[in-house]
Amino acid sequence: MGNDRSIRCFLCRCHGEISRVIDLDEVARALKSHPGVRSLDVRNSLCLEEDMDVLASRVEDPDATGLVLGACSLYARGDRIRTALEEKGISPDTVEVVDIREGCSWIHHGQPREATTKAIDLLRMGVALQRHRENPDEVMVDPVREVFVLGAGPAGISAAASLVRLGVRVHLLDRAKSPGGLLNLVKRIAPEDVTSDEYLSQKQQTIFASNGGVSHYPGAKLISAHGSAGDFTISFSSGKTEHAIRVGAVIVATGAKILMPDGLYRHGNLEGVLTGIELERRFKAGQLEGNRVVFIQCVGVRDRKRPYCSAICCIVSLKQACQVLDVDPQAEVFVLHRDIMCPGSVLEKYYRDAMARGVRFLRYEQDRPPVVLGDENVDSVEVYDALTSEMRRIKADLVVLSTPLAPHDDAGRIAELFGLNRDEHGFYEVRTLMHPLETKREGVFVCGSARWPVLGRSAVLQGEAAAMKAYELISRGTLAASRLSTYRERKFSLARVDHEACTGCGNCVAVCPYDACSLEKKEGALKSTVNLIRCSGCGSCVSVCPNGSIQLPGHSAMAIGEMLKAVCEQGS
Amino acid sequence: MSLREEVLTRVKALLKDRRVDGVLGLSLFEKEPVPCLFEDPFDVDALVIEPKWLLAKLAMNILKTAPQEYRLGLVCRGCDDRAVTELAKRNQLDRNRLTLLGIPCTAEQARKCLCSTPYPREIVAGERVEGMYPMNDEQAQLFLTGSMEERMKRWARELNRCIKCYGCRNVCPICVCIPCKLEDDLWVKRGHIPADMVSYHLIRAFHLSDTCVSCAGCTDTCPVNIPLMLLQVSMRETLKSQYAYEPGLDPERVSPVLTEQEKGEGTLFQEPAWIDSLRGGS
Amino acid sequence: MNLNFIKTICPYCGTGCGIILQVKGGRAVTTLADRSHPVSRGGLCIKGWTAHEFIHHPDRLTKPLLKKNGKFKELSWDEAIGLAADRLKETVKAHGPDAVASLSSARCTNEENYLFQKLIRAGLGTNNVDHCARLCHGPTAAAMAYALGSGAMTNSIADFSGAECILIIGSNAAETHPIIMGEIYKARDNGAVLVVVDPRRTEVANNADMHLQINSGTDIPLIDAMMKLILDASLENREFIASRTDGFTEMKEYLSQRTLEELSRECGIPLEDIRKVAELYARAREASIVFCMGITQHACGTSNVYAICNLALLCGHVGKPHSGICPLRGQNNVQGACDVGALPNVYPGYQAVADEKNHAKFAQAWGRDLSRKPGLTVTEIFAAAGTTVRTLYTMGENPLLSDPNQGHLMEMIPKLDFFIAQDLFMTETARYADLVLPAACYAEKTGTFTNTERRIQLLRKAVDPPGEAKDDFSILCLLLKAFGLKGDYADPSEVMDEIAALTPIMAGVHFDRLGTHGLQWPVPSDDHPGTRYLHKDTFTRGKGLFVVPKYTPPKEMPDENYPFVLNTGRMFSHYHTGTMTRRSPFLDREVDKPFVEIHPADAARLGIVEGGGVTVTTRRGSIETFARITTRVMEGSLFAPFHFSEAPANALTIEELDPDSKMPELKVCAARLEKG
Amino acid sequence: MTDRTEDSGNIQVVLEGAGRKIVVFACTWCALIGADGAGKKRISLPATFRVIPVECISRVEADAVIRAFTSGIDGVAVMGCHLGGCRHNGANLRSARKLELLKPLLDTVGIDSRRLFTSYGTAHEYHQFAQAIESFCSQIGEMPPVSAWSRSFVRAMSARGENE
Repeated sequence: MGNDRSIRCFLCRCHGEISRVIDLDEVARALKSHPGVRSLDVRNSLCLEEDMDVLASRVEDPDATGLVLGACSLYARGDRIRTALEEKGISPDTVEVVDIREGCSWIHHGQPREATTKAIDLLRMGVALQRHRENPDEVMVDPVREVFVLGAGPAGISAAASLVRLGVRVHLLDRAKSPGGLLNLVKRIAPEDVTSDEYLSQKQQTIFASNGGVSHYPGAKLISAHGSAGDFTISFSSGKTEHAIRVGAVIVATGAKILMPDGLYRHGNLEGVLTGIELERRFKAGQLEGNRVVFIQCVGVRDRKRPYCSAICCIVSLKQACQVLDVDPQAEVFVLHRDIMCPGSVLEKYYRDAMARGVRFLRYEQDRPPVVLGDENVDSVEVYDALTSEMRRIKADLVVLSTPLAPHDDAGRIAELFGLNRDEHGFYEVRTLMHPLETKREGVFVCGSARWPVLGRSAVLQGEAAAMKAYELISRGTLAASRLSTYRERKFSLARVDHEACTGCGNCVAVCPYDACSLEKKEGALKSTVNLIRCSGCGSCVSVCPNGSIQLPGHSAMAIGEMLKAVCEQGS
Repeated sequence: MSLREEVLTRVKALLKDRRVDGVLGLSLFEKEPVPCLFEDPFDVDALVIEPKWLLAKLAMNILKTAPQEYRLGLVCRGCDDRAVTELAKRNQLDRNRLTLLGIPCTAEQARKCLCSTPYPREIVAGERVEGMYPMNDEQAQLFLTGSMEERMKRWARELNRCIKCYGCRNVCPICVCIPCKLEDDLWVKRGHIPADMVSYHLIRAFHLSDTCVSCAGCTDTCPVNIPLMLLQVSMRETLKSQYAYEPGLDPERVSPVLTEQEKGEGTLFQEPAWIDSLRGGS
Repeated sequence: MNLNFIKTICPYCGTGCGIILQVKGGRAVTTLADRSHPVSRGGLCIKGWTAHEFIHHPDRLTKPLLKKNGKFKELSWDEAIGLAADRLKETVKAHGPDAVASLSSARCTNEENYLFQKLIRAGLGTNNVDHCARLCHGPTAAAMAYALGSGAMTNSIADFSGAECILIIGSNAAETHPIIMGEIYKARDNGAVLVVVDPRRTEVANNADMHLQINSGTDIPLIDAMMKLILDASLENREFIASRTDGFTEMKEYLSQRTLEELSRECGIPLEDIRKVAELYARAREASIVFCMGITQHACGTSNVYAICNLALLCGHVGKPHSGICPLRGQNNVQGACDVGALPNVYPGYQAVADEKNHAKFAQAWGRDLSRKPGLTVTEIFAAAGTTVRTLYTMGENPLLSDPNQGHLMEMIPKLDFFIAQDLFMTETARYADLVLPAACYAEKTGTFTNTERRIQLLRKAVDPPGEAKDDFSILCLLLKAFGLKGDYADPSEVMDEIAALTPIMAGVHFDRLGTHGLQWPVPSDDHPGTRYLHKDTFTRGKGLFVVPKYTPPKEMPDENYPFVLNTGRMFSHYHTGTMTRRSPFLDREVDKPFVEIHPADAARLGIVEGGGVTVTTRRGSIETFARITTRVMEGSLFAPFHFSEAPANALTIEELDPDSKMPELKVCAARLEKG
Repeated sequence: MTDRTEDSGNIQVVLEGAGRKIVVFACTWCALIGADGAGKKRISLPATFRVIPVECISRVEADAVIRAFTSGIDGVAVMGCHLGGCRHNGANLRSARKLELLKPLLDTVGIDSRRLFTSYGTAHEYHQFAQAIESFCSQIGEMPPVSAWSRSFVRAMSARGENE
């Protein structure tokens, strides 16, 4: 593209919405003499069928290489015009919609002269962009209709169950011998108050009744992962055998580990100081001794080293406190906390019920933590009550330390295998706000406590959601890379490297938020190479490339330069 | 033993022991210094170490065109050392094939280059002298302070002289791109002097913002005496104060404008003060 | 690894910068700036930085070529030298020695130029040897030699930085002599006032403290006005005038004949501005005048230079450090080529051929009888080509692009009996030759160049010439032998010793003394350190002479049919006829097509857009080129660089000659401009 | 910030900065939506700015910003998502750092870094976009045109008084 006088322009009056402010005749005059503009028409409403047909028929002109439409914003009808034209066989790459309504006539309604000048500028910029748009690269992906689920905890099992119900073959891998994850360690699950067997049985039945729809590999170890969205190759060992499978999507549901207190509050050298999970073990074995129990919250968390709230510990402690009261209604149960975190109506009720049953809450301050006293056995806990501002000594038979969930020790290795980022606490990083299960690697989803500590209920929901995301990806049939990304509501321009000019400096590799750029040796020299499936067209690479050898063909430096020129030229 | 003799002994030993195939340094040719690739220990007697002559880029080019197994020694100063580090970070040379023979600059040389680190990380001989803080220099102050209008006038006077010789780019040890953006009509209008020199020098200066090793090569070579290295001073200060980063000092550290966000920054816990440049109250 | 760094001298302009060629495996791969060079001090211009690029260009000539039936055929060196000698001898025999004319080269070394003029003078017996100095500083050499006794730049480049006032007239040094411009800027940084006189708003003008945008070709009225104003304000240096000059009374008398108003109107500069400049120049303790083609390339070029000398003498700004009269020489060795006698009227060292003593000295030294008649100049040679001049021998010159009125030349050259061209490339001129001899470029030979400040510098061989090409020194030795002259010089240093023996100003110049920083002539003896500035206590001619200039307005002024004033010259990324720079990829990309500068008002009137095609026509020819719209030129003026063979500006220029120096008026002619 | 919609009858023509040229690089995920919203609400804004949509502000080359200034554009706004809220995995933070580094350079040579307006996360909503644009345009309006800067490059005194 970029031939002289090859752009056809159409201006939309929008039934006066545009032409009432902007003098379209003047705009037309100015544009007609603009280099690159082959013809210009003013229509009433480009978004209506009749005008659309005119547009489509005009473009059959073999010499016209692009269309520039002066109309409304992309978010109004601009995008729809493009889509409609695409249905008529006109590639969206050749259509530029310039917003002269929202971006001009409506916001400059009091300044018709200035608005007209601006409209001319904007259209000239559109012409410049269209003239310097090159055909973008494209690659097609045929997704493998199988999904890999890493981890058979509540999130992983739910994901697998949901997928298998949709007829997708699932590979479920877990390092433990039996499925269930952390739930296996717990007697009853809060706030639903069911056992773990009950909790997951239905889903497990779905999975194991699927006639091979799910391949379950217990006690397995991940070895490597290659490929990208739609086609990953993953190898792992299970028992003595090694497997290599191809899948279209990956769900990481590895959960989290329970932090051990590491000597805090004399855990380990004083009989009767337990962690929450050790208490669960006693519940399961039915060996609870003593009826004076003190829970200490926020152990090893919400401090400088782990500045986060693990989100589930309060509910767990409340559950356990009530369980103590179930065993011995006369028991004296204290919960020493810094704040009780029970958001939502269900959990709030849970908190109030515990209070109603006589669990006593006492707030301590972070810089004055409770002290556990005793010689061999726990004797009492000394604590500064932040509400009454006095020291209290509470007699205790058991002290339960409520420790948080923390990232698994091998989270780093898994992150590396799949190319995921981890947040500052070590959990897998997901995209923000609107895409909570997606990672920077297209086709890899994270759910459950692997992404952030959650209760079983949330883990299940997230697992199901992740399954839907994976299903959506692999069930779309053949996909264009430029439409693959989660974010690609519109078509994106994928980065392209001019290998002759590339110096191999690696700036693009360092900045690419998707790890789409990598350096490869070509004829003895390192050259940047773009993985088109990973690329999302953000352009980070373009702006750090020292000599412009990487470009977004649809939005090149040349195009931006010409747009700037178009702005400057007017009136001079 | 003088500094020169010590370097000479080292170079001879390196060549004799075949630890390197050649050493790049300066040699006297008809009483004047020129760069020289010493490959024979018997030639080394002609070696000199003055004046300061940037050799990192030459070394890079030698390694790029030499056979893969060729190992090179380089008599270098602080700026060359930093340039080698930056070039290695950007995959322009293989640090394993290069042996550095570092020598310190004199106090006077440091002053001339406004160099804050006038010595390489490792020196084979000689005494280090302390560097200087560029803003303490009178001329630098003249160019870097004052109202916007004064600065504009001062720099206009300087940059307007540019004769577009590309010398600053040619000597810069970090400028390695072929082709170079400065030759591209899109960025710097071709065929005019000094018409587009502002784009030329600002783009060039910014390209080096996180790589400039402050060798002063650009200022030295400029035939019309534009103090080009002063363009870098404020950016270098910013990098130093905001990210504690100085180009060329740490081979492991990636430039902060290329790296992932660091802990705490841009998150709930710490928000950079410059979220919104208007709100910043400037 | 076969890697060498060779110190040598830049082959382009007369500044004579130091470059270092990086040679790998017999090929020059990079140019580095020489940090220890006394002139350039580690700086170079865009051309210098790319001086290696054309050396190994595939267009280089590699074999002697003979034209038969309009086509070039290769032949051996023996055949080529034999043929050349035979044809030259035949012409002499048939038509007399003066039927042979020759152009030596400002691009070749001193030794080669010396041998060339020796071949012509002693071998053929004619003084018909000239070179393109005629087209740049012919008037300078003539006028300054007459008024001061020496035709060269009086001071050194390093002197500029100490001046208090620098007056630049008709020189765009920022583009043509960038490294010298750096020194001038240094002066400005040290507080000097920079005044530029130029009809164009050049690069230099943009950086000046004052720019006097005079009407083309009116330098004499301007300088006369300045002198009148200086006298009116009694700012002249009376002591200097009294003790060191002649002719002041006549000068005063001449000045009194014109009124200031008249002069001011003529040059187009308000009187107040002239007064300001005159006072700045006269009051300065040290002041330099820099000038170039804007002064010389006029039909009154010689008088223009006289005017400049008058101004300097009036204020006593000559014969001391940091001030002086500084013509900037255009080519790397144009100074040297003149110094060693590649001029029709003088032997090496400006020893006039008409002088009996000189004649006897050279006749004895060369062992031949020599012609007493001064030879033809470049312009005269072409005027006589095909008539009285029957055979032409050119070495490294491309007159077809560099000389005025190209159309005329193209008509005349085919009328020659035989034409020998010796060059690096098949230039526009060489295409017309019968015999083409492939020569070596600066990187392929040893010898000396003399820069504009008279500094004789050593050139060192870095690579071998391509194919069978030979350096001009070897070619000339072969020809000298063919004419029975001494041709067995061991190397160029032996030639320099011969020059030194015959040339008083270079008597102390020998290769072994040139190693580090060269030597600035006069070097009268072996232990003399060279001369930084001339005319220290006494002028070379004794006293400085005020010469009344003869002002003639430009010959061809705009009229109805040709409403524009066309000016020609150089631009920063190309050099002269472009044979080297346009074969350097980097330089050619910087500017790859010809252009003509047009004022925005003119462009608007004619509907011409930036970069659009235009046709420029004069009474002599027409070229198609591209528009550059800029206020660098005044309304009604055009400027075209002459580097482009596809749009040769010299197809347009006029061959109107300066009567004293035979310089054509390249700077002014009337032209018509059309779109498309 | 009051809504100056047509209905309110409180139309105010903003003349500040008239004649200046301002380019806004707007991220399609934030600022462009804000711009669209401002349009939908028909907020009256100064007509000096021209929007160039970009996928992410990390696409904005500092070179392009420099080019804009040197070719006579008076102000450049780079408006992207909240730092930490980038659609492209934090790409805008790196970009922000880069542009932040450009400011000292602009100050050094006297272009004035206030001509480069960087905004991260304020423009997602229409009134924020409008406010940012309005205050930036008025700030630029108070500054001399950038062409004064390039014009100062032609300092020679011409006897004929012509200026580029």
